Amino acid sequence: MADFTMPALGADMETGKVVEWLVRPGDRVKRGEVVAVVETHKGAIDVECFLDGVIENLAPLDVDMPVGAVLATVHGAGGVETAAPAPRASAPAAPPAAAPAPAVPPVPMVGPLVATTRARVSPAARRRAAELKVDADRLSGSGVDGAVVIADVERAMAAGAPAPRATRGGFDPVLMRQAIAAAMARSKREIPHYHLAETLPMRRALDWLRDTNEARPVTERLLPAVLLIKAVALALRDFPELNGWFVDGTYRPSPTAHVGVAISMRGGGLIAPALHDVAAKNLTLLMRELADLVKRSRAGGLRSSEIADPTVTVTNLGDQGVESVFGVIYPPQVALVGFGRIAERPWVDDGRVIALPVVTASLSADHRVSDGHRGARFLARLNETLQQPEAL
Amino acid sequence: MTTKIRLDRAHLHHLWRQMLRIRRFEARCVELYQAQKIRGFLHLYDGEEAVAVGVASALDPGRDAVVATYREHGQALAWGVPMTTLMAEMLGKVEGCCRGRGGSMHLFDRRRRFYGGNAIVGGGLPLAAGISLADKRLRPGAVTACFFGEGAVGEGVFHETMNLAELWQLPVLFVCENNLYAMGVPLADSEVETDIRRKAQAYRMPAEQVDGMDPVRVEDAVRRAAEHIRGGHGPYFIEARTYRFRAHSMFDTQAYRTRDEIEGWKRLDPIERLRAWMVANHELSDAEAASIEAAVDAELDAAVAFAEAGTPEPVDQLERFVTMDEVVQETQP
Amino acid sequence: MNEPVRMTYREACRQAIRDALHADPRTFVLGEDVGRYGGCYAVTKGLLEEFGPERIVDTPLAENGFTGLAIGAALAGLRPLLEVMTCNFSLLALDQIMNNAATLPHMSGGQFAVPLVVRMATGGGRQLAAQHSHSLEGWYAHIPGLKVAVPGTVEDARHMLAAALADPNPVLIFEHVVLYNAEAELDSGVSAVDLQHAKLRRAGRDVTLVTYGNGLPKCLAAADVLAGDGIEAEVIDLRMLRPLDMPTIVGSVQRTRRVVIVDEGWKSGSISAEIAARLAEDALYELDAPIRRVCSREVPVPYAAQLEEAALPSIDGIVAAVRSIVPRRD
Amino acid sequence: MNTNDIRSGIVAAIQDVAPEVDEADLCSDRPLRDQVDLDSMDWLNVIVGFHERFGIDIPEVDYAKLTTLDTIAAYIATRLAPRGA
Repeated sequence: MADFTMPALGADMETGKVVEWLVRPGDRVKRGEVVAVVETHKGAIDVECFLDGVIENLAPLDVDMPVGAVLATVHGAGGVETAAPAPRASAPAAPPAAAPAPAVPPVPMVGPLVATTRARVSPAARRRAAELKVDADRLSGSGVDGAVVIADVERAMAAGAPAPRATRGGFDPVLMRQAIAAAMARSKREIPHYHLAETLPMRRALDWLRDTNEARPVTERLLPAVLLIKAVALALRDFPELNGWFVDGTYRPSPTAHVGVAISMRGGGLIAPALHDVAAKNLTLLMRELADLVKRSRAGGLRSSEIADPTVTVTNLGDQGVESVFGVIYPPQVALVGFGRIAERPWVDDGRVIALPVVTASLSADHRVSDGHRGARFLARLNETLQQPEAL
Repeated sequence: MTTKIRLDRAHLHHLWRQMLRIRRFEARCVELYQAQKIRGFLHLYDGEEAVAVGVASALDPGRDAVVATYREHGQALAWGVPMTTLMAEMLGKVEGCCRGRGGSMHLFDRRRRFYGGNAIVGGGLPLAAGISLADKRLRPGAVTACFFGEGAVGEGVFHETMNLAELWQLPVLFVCENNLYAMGVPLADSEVETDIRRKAQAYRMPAEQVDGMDPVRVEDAVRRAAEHIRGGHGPYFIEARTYRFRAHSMFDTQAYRTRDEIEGWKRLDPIERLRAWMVANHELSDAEAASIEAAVDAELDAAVAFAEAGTPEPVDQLERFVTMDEVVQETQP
Repeated sequence: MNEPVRMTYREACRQAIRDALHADPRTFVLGEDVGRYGGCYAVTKGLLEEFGPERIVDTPLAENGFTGLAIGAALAGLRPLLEVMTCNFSLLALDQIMNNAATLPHMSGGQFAVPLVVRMATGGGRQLAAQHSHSLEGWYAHIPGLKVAVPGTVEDARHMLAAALADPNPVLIFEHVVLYNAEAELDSGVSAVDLQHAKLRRAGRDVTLVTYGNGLPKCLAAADVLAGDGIEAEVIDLRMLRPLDMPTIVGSVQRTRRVVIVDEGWKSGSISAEIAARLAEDALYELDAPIRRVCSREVPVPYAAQLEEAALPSIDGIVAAVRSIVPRRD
Repeated sequence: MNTNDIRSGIVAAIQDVAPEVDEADLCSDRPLRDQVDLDSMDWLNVIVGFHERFGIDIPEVDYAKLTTLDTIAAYIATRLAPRGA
């Protein structure tokens, strides 16, 4: 027994009604025989039935029915099983769904946002920042793609963010010293620091670095510092409580790690310009940005507008021969990672003592936001990250 | 029926089988359309089978080329495009002859030189002229058959192409399927000169009118045309007067013609007339007829099964072939 | 090859066609008055005598017809080089170009390529009035399946054709009427060019001028004027409107932070609108100023000289647009 | 490229990184890194400076040979010698 259903008579046909039956219940019908006349929005059309057999319970005349609705039954019949399951009379007037299209994966229509070379500040935010004399470049963005939006500027204005540095061009050492003094004093006053340290094996990292550098031209040669900075950024991804800003009693984690690199100026003084989106950049790009940043800052060529606000700082005093360093956090950040000198030390390796290059990594963190337990876990993650240098 | 010099039994069966394949293919399309498995527009060939079959029988598929229209199932089947890939194309499957991208109005088959349907009335005419220009230089003796309906003679491109073809003596056969209606407009309401053959004479192109309901007469006319063309005497024009039994397309109430007119023409059904003639002249036994019909139905069921088992082309292939990396018809003939 | 090193844009086009005809017997030129008359802009002068009527074919005035015919010939093994006298007449052939040439490869499921090249003159500036002064290359750049080349230099006019004929896809080459008389030295070291990348024609740090075709000489002139004010303008020659080389444009904007797009089409729905939209989508944070566009005024190009000049993009217009987004150097 | 040219090239590369250095103050036989504040990044930038000025790539393993101005100059001279400077 098979159903004779309302046929789809045109691309845009949704409903139809039988205005005339050309057969009577009990008649024998043959494939392709015209059995009814159906009225559609384009007019009356003869409708064939593709079933052989005896036709019964004919649908009433002049009743609007959706495509696929049962119009009659033909028993003793074969024929093409229709796509629309019967009965459909109750189907809502909405157009019957054709065979469900395969789940269409969202094809990203928009190209990826171009990797920008500077802070992302929306045009509107930039104009508002100019009005309020707020340095938009130094703000951390809450907008899409981490962009600084008007709300960020206005919140920073409310929070009394520091006005942009007075001097254009290079740095005035005296002013510089005062700024550092103020920041360090404020940090000690407000931030309950806790300090942790861990010694990290560097054999794998240094071997990988040596082999990598051999295959590269000198202009693309990597330094251990860039491995350490990238490792910090990657490790921080799972420790949002160490990467962000603490302002007016509330802490806002940053979606990405802008790592401030502490650089001592040749004329004395210290600045910590940020490398942006460190986790997203490869070592070659990071090395080039770091080399450029260090060269220009130590030679005094860095402009104040370039010091975007880092969300965490790394200080690397290895060069100066110090074994470990417990730094002071730069407000409003909540953590500082320090690295001492990479040097060979005795190391017990399954019962035997061997010489192994190691580095002492330290974490100074703000106890209002994180606890030692989490700090220790971070250092452990930092260690794991450094053991797979090829993944950096 | 003309008294052909010698109509051998096998050839008559061939003509009849081909027309039957087309008729039943179209009927199954209606069924699948009403079951919403075929969508979009669907233009069926019922009644005009003699034209496509007559032309194909007189030409050499694979060597010669065809450019068809959007009412092209009959032309494709007669030219040898497999029923499987055609049905799969109608169901929008990647196994279709165009990977499901063309549908009923845009069927292509490179290996058989079936240069597609075309949904723009007259859109295929200049293509056919161009193909024949290339053949004149690269494949001497090849003929390009260009199908179009009488509606196309209203298009400027028809006149431009007819002139170019005769001007440059191109080896193209123009086959006008004059089924008396361009969609809903009868010929007399759209053309001053309704004797379409006379339009060719305006371009000094040899032309003839033939009974488009009789495959033997069509084949006979096309043989003469092919001889003319292959002999290097330029294009040839055939107006086949025929009639479509079904609506223009799936959604046409046919208000423009009467049932009686349709029934009148149905008495000239090329399939029934050829069957009756063969039976009367002992060229077709009931058993042979039954076996041919069974074979056609089997081929059709297999084609539908093939199509229904087909798969949709993955969406990540969407942009493939927008531009081509090579002239594929030459690098992979 | 003792080819003259200095030549006009027109001669470069002719030499390119001559090379093409020698290189491939399947190539033939067809179009209105390309034979006896020598081409409406004299690009094909002398080629009928050199190659004969089989390969330099004068056509009747039937753009849709002979364009469709050229497509068919390309489908079946020839390499037609079609000249549609000017883009104004190509409107009659738009059906064949869009519905057949651009569509068949994809619609046939990849069974056919359409190795066709169509050359058209384009643009205004010769007082030919509205029906002969359109600049429609931007429209064609809207159509997937086509490639659109807009040679703005003699070098590109000389070498783009060979690349187009080698390309399996339909390539439309738009030659601006004003450029035909431009003259330049050819670098003998350059024997081929690509159909993909834009090119930096002038380096600068303060603003990026993005243009093509007859916009190029105007932008270079504008850059010279601006240099007098201490404003260094960078000039990017698109060379291709499809595919559009956005990475080169964005790379420049990332340095200059400011961009002016110069396009002889009308602003609404033009190629300059497309470039501006893509910059806003992909490089918003690189911009320090709004995107500016210098296009033809939205009028049918008038005949009278002063009106036509007012309608088309001008050097002063470009300079003014730059000044509106680059702070004065005091 | 005689020794004077090499010497001035070396000093120029160093001044690039440490502008405050004056050639007169440098004595050529004392370790350079005792006389000039060069951290590992500065030193890499100096090496890149040698690369740009002398067109030579100095592998990390040779760093140990580059202690004083004299040893650096000698090292660079040998690296340039095969080119018949």
